[in-house]
Amino acid sequence: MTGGSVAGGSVSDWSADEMMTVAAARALVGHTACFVGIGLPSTAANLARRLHNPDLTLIYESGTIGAKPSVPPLSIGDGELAETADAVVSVPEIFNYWLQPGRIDVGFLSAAQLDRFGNINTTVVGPDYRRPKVRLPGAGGAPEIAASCGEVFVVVRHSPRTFVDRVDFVTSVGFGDGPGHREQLGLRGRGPVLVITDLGVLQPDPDRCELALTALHPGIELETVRSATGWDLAVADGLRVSEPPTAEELRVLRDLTPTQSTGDSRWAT
Amino acid sequence: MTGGSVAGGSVSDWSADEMMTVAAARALVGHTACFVGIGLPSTAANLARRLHNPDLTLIYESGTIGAKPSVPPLSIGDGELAETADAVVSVPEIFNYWLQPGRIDVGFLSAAQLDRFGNINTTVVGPDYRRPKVRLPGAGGAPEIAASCGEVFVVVRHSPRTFVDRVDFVTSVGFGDGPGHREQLGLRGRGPVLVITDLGVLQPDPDRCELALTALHPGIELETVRSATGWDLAVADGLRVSEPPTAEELRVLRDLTPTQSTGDSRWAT
Amino acid sequence: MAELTTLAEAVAALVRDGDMVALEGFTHLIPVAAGQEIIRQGVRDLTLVRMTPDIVYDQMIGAGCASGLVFSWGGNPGVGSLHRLRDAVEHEWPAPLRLEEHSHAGMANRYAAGASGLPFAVLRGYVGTDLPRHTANIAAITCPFTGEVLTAVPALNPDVSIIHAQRADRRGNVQLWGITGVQKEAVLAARRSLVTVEEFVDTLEPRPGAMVLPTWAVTAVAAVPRGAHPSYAQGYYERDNTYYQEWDAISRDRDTFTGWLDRHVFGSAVGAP
Amino acid sequence: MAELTTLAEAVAALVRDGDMVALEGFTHLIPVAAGQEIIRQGVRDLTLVRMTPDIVYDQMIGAGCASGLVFSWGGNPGVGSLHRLRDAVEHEWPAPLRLEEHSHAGMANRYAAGASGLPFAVLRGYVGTDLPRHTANIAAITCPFTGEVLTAVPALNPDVSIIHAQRADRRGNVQLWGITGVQKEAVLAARRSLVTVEEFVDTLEPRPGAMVLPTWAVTAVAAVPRGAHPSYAQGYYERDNTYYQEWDAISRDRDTFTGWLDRHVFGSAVGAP
Repeated sequence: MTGGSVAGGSVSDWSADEMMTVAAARALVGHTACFVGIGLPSTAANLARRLHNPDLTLIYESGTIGAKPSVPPLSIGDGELAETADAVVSVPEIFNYWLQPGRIDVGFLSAAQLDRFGNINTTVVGPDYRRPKVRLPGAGGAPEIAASCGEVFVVVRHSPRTFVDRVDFVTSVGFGDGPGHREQLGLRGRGPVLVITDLGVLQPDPDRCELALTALHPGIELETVRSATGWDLAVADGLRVSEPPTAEELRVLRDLTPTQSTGDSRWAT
Repeated sequence: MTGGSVAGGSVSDWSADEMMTVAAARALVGHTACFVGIGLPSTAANLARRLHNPDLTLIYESGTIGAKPSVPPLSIGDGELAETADAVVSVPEIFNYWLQPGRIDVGFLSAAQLDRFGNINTTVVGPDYRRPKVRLPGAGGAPEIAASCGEVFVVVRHSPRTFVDRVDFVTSVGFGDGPGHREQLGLRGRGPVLVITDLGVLQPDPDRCELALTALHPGIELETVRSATGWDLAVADGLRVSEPPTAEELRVLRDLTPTQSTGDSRWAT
Repeated sequence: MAELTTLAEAVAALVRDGDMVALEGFTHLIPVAAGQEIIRQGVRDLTLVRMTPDIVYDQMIGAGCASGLVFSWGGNPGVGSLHRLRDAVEHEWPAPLRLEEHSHAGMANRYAAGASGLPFAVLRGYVGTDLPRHTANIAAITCPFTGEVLTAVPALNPDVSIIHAQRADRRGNVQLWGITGVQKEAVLAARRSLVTVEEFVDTLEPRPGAMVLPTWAVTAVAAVPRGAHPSYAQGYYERDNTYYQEWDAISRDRDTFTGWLDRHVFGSAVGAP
Repeated sequence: MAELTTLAEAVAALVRDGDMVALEGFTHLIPVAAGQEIIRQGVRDLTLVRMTPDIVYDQMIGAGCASGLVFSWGGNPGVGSLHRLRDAVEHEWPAPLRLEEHSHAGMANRYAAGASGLPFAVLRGYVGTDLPRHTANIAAITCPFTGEVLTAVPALNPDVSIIHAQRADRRGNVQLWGITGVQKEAVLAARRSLVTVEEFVDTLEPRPGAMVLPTWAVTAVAAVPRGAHPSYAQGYYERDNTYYQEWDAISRDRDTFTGWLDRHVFGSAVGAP
């Protein structure tokens, strides 16, 4: 999977990736502090800070709190994150004092696999952990981000290889096996309440905890989303069509990522 | 009890307190890092750093590592400690990362009561904790200093009220009930290997773990020490007489404490 | 985002009868003015928490604000006793005072557990001492990997933590430097927090040894110049050692203390002897 | 007191076949030159530990130094896979590699426990994930006060930890600033430690955000200018993003990698593509 216009992508003068990033940035309206994974989430969070939420505190697992990078960082430990941060703390501190107690309202993640209950896999592809078909980079900070943030947004490109019925490995738990599972596990956060892709938006059905399509991006056919989803995708009542990116949104996004690939940094498959 | 010349004190042009402080400073020859309690220990440790051990690292529980105060601090959190330190860390860090793993070779404490097994009381005088005869300030950092430093030196003025058969409250454990007790408790450090007073020096008998007199300060009679000790004090073979303070030791000590009382900061009794 | 307010308004809004309240500061940056404002507002039945209760806690206890004290070392540093604290413990004046007594290592870890959202902390502590016989909140815990037995203490999560810092910017980001003790942990462990500062500035210039508490992690910030007096604020003023010495005589006698309280706390908005 | 020495002498003295070795650095200040010196000296059977194994671990694994890896995220940041690591995991080339896999929070707490002299750490972690099914070193632990069940992980105490820092003074006190990750914990948790530095200076001027590791807490310090390349050293040089991108092609093929190793590691004392 590479960046740029993909399946059902550009319908106008903006790409599917741009629509995805803009939609993800819009989701951060009204939020205070966001624990940001690298790649797509970082681009979206930085876009939000520029567009409509200048006070949004970006927190990276490298220990930078309130980073204000001029371009989205290539890694979660770029020097500019430290130089522009309100505070730089140690890695044990960022997890123990800042993430773990639930004081961060949004965790922003990507995924190599995502299943109908919003569980995330970034560990291995294939049924045998010891002999994986593909060895992915692993957990990083995601398991505790998924558990401890007030809510979790996932931004990920849509494909049947990614949107699977059941992840091969639960790296970061969403709704687990379904209703009541998070509560049973004693998790404090609400879990993955929003999944933004290059095709549309998915949200968990309040009763069944299963991800259902709640919005299509402009120009995307429902059938395209269904065929890019590895389970029988439910469609929510009142399916919306996303507002297309505004000229202002596109201008700021393109200023932000003049040279950057929007590829996420997981091991290539 | 006040500073200055006390029971059996000055025999020459120096006071018993000065002899005590000089003897305590000499004990720090060859040591690397010293966790310093306030009052008498702090004066002695600062004297050692000036006299013969310029590389001695002074560590205060306020979080200052490698403090180089120009005068002994009045409190363990004086500004000069932070300004002259190699590093200032948080209070949780000083206890968890620096004291607890046993990386400090000497802990330097004082006491309101000290018993034959080197146990220290700074909590309450009297048999009833809830209705104390005297309420002392409490534990501070001492329990873990006594447990975790490679060895413990105690510097304290000699009196029958202080040197008791059994402390009313074990604030900081020495050899507990006697031989084998520290091992049974799983303590790593060697415990109180040296007690320096204004009358002489006590060290634990290797077999019985009971403090015995190993040196008298110049001009002090054995009987004076015995009558200032609340148990039947044993005298080690080869009882020494301390070298009197040299002119250089006295000069540096007096430079160091021009205006300061050498009183320890426990609640007055 | 922290609310920028006044000391009186912040105390009125944040500190309630019966609360567990921590005013932290390790010799440096002690929030004395905030403690005296709590006295002025007549708050009662507080469980006071602090590693090193000193003069301001002596004042609060003597003024009748407290019914309990959780601590690890209580004294007038470099001087001697806290007479009001001793009077409360030894003679229940002006009221009985429940003591819950720990070591510094235990208290520091209790705050750290509170800041970390954990119910307890593990340490090598209290071993061989008489503290566990008198303090209920100390337990044994076994390492699930080695079988070694260690000590557990429960998290501290004060209803309100109050600290003093050198500066805040106009968004309420707080900067402090020098000996910063356990203040970060105290604020992050608390349900509500108040920071009094020497001054508001436009920009928090980075400084060696400085820590920043982001505005969204603090409830309220109030400017209180000299708010740490008689303790010190590095870069602003020195420790007033004379006050500490004079406090010994003022506090030794109930009437002298009450007179001082009337004149210097109830009679004014700043407390100095 | 730390010994001031050379990289080659320090690695020869401190790193032994079969050791558990941590080269830490969170994107910033990665001790790449030290890792390549370990390759040059032909050390074998290492259990490598790192939160974020990246290019230098790819090189060490491909060169056959390692038999195990304890980690939480392994990748070429911003680029993709570590092909040598994948080849070892997927095809056991050049040798099988035992993986012990954690989350960042777990690894950070394991180092912190190691630095604290505790056998284990407690966190809210791994809950609901498949990690505990495949990693033995994750256990449940019950709070003795609340009965709540949390997660315990054992301390990490590497035989050797190696970090890179900006500066040391001539007594061996080490100063680093910027993103300092888990480096203090890694050094304090280890039995032996090596710090490579950009330069020795007469005096460590205090700097905002800087941390100092005192000389007596470090085993050896060696000057290795550009010793973190292709990662960066804040205040000295930028991240060499091209190297990270080029590594993808170099590492993808065994022969290309071996040729690179011969030329750039065995053929020289500095490793650059």
